[in-house]
Amino acid sequence: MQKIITTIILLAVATPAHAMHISEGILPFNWAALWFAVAVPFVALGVKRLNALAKDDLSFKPLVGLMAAVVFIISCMPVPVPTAGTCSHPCGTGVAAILVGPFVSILITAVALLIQALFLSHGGLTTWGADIVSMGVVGSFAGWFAFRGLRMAGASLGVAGFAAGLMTDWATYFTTSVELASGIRGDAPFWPLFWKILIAFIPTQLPLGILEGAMTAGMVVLLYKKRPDLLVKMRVLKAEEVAA
Amino acid sequence: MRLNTQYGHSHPLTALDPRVKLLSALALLVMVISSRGFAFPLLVAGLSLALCLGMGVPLRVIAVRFAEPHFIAFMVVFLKLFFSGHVPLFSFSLFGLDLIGHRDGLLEGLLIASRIAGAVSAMALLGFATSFTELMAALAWLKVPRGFIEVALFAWRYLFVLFDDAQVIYCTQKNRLGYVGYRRGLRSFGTLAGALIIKAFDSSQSITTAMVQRGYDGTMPLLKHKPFRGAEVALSMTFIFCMGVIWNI
Amino acid sequence: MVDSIKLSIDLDTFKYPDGTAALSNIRLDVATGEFTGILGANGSGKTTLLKIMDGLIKDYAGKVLLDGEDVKKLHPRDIYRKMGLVFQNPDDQLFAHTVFEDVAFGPRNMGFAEDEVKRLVENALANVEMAEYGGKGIHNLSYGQKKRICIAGLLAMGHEVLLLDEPTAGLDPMGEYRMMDLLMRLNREEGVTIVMATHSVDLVPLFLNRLHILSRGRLVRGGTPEEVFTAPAEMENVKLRLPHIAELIHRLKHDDGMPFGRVPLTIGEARRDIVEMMQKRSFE
Amino acid sequence: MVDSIKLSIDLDTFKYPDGTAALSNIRLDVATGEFTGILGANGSGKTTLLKIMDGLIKDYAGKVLLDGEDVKKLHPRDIYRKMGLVFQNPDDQLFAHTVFEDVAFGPRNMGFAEDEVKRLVENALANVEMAEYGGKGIHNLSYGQKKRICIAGLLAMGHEVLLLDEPTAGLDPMGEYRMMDLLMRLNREEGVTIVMATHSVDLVPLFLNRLHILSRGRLVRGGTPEEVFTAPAEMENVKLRLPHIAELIHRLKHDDGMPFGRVPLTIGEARRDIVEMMQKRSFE
Ligand SMILES: Nc1ncnc2c1ncn2[C@@H]1O[C@H](COP(=O)(O)OP(=O)(O)OP(=O)(O)O)[C@@H](O)[C@H]1O
Ligand SMILES: Nc1ncnc2c1ncn2[C@@H]1O[C@H](COP(=O)(O)OP(=O)(O)OP(=O)(O)O)[C@@H](O)[C@H]1O
Ligand SMILES: [Mg+2]
Ligand SMILES: [Mg+2]
Repeated sequence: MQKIITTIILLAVATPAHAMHISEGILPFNWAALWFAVAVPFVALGVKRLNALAKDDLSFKPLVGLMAAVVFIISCMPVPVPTAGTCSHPCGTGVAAILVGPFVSILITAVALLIQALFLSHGGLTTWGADIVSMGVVGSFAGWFAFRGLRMAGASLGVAGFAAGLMTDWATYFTTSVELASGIRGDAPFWPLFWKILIAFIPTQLPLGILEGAMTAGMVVLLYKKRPDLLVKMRVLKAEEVAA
Repeated sequence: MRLNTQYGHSHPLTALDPRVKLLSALALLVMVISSRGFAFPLLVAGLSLALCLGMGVPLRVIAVRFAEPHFIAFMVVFLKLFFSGHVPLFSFSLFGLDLIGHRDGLLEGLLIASRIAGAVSAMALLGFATSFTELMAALAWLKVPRGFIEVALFAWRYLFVLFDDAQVIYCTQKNRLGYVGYRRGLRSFGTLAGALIIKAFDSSQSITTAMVQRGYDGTMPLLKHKPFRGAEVALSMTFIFCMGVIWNI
Repeated sequence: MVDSIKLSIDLDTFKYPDGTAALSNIRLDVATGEFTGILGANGSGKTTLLKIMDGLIKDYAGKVLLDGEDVKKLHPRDIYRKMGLVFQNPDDQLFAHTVFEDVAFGPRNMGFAEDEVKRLVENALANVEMAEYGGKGIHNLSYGQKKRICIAGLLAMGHEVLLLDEPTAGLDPMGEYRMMDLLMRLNREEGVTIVMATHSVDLVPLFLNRLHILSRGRLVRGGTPEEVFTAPAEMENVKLRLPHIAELIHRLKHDDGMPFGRVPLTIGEARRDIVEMMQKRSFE
Repeated sequence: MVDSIKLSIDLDTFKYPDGTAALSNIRLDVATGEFTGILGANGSGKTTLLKIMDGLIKDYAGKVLLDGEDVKKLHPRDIYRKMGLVFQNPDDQLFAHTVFEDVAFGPRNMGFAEDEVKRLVENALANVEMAEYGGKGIHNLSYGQKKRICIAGLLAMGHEVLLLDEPTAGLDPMGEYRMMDLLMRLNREEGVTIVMATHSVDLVPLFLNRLHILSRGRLVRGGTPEEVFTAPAEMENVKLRLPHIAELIHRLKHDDGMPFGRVPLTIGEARRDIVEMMQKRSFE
């Protein structure tokens, strides 16, 4: 009983916030530094991959920049979540991962997060590392693996896209909960706090993940119908698959 | 969405070398998130807010910016108050459930909340006083890889264009009743997001052509830094040193 | 007749967030069934004004009434069932896969059955002379073709009020003429109230009832085309000009001393006046 | 004089990947220092032709020579040092944050020192009458203002050949006139070869040396403006029209039987002809 009511109270408090990013200043120095240390090599790999791809195609850097802008805009769009009766925000990383691969997608997320931190106070500079890890690294890989795995198993674009969006979203929130719980627990035990945060996210994040899945699937299918050439160019599909 | 760009075009803080501003801000942030009491973060918050106001940033803009982080701060205090700590402060019962507020939990929560306030204000001040291009040039000076900077510059420029496009598409859809009903709204929203991706592709092609025509060979020219000015550097170092001393007390 | 005012704008000022004062002191009424033009140089504030009318910009000081109701307070749905805006740049507003799909978006959302939708779309496409392009991908159209599809998208919905931002820019001369003709027919035959922003001085007098001249965010003149197009110097002040025909006759009248009466604005009128004058001369 | 040919196009066919046959059988030469116009209805292939000239489209059957060298084989850098293209849609080509940064991009890449860059940019901005907008964000300009910045961006680079896709569409009447005037000065005074695609029949005869009429992907006519603008019926066939002045005089001549000689294309000529005729009448 106590659990349920706790959850309800937490819910009422937690849902209106865009809990996607960890706010500036929440993490103490040690944790902030740790997440930075985790994030940096991934971003560096992203830059390396970017440079490799941009060598043959001058339009690649502008493209990645524009994708970062799109991810930024998508993650600022309020989506009404019926169960919670409020608006929340999709991540948009899943699509990026599908289109440009996980490493460049991490780079894209890092850029989008930096701009949000500087000019919107969503997320922050000290929590940049932590946010890159949850949204970028974990989100991108979860989405990418879901998409590629299902495609290899023969799933349709729509299904694989749905899974990618869903996984990106849920994996991101799971990681955010870990980061938050470990960051603010002080000397309290980790697990109870973690579960409370996770549970607090569930009523918004469960449906939001499904919505993000639907949105990602919709985008991939739209691209397939409208501009299959782009999917071929980004090596999501092979030329034969489109012609067929 | 309203992105707050620069304010206070003639304010001395705006004219300050972006590298100096960035480094000072970083130093402040580190001190804030490793502070032991909540006095220091609050001092930083107060100082930054006063400077923001002095630069002519409207109060309304500041309030909107801080709404979200401060909400999170409140949430953290709430969490810590009721769900961590050992020393009971008060208790009451709600729907037959006893809720206990803890004194140590509250203090810890307030510490985190004060850090949020301090860090967010300092960052906001940096954002208000520096243009994005300048910040990127400063990051490049800090040896952040060129690829990252260029992508960020493209993203920043096209953010506005794509945001406008998104709004126009949204308006045309609304104009044609695309958001009446939840299902239809979601579908329209998916189309909108997809259209944005396509737009990003197409624009990246056409700008590349436009840039190549004008001599682009794969690297964007960056803002060139003027040499450091001794007085500025000395002044900001003194400032940081003083803050460091206060931090230590 | 107060009840015949469709749109009433009473705007003190509007500033963009970057401080540009885009509009100030705009008071204008659009009567039901009128075909109104807003003429002005680049950057004079036409687009801004249309966006305000359509309820897209809200943070202005002043009041805009649609059928007597404050646009700021109306639910978007209620605005958009009555009034539609076509933006200046066609690339921004076509989002569907094919031409047909794009034009069908509105009617479908209005809940029409699919064959009714089909009829409406085909009708609208025929109206902009793009009937045979239904299946083509939007992405593969030329600029002017896209422009036509944007307009078709609104036509298919049958709005009471149409706001058009430079509907003829980018169209070829024949297309320009036909577009204006189409708008005029919509206006006369179906009673659609139309407000259009435009630069095409030459076409305006043939079709419009009323004309407002905007310069640097202020209304500087308004009236019927005959009232507005008078002296070339005044038009030049606001970076516009007279229609070519009017300019020719104006020169003949003032510089060459020919005794024209009123300065005609259209080819037909000018022709009549010149022929008349020749005949007079021959009799003299 | 063979060596005075700057651009020579000899194109059999070009099809877009979706099967649209956009151009066929185009043969045209642009002489060094010429100011050439390509006039055609929407979708007639103007943009496609300019893109082919600029080496942006390569999969055509035929040959395009720039100074005698095959554009398909030239390195892009060598093309773009000589020749620049301004697109139809300004949003496709402005990539910097501020007006100044955008216009400075070309000169900076050409390796000029910063104060020379500044001079070139200011000059170019003054030429398109946007001198005071240097610090403004690109994103905050009106459509016509963006169009001007696009053109300034190329002007600052001082190309030998300029390809312009509807440079005056979206400009206000005064801006249109000034833009054409600026292009004419560049052409006459600095010997820049200019090819522009356009719909503005009224301005063309005042400024251009040569005119090619494109209809459904084919060249149907070419010559000086006087040679091209003859009968209204032929122009209507290709969805164009005569300039308004020419139309007026043509009607007076053919329908009202007035004995005009050649049909004048500009206001000045028409005025002279009408005055002459009046005087003759008075003497008869
Ligand atoms: N988003 C914006 N932010 C700041 N200033 C803007 C913005 N949009 C337009 N402006 C400025 O406001 C003024 C009016 O712009 P508007 O787009 O209404 O002009 P317009 O009459 O439609 O011009 P055009 O004929 O070129 O389309 C211009 O000076 C323009 O630079
Ligand atoms: N990418 C494309 N794929 C397929 N067809 C295309 C593509 N771009 C243009 N077309 C078609 O080719 C023809 C010529 O187009 P183009 O853009 O050259 O016309 P235009 O003369 O520039 O017209 P406008 O005056 O409207 O700009 C049109 O019928 C158009 O539909
Ligand atoms: Mg406009
Ligand atoms: Mg074109």
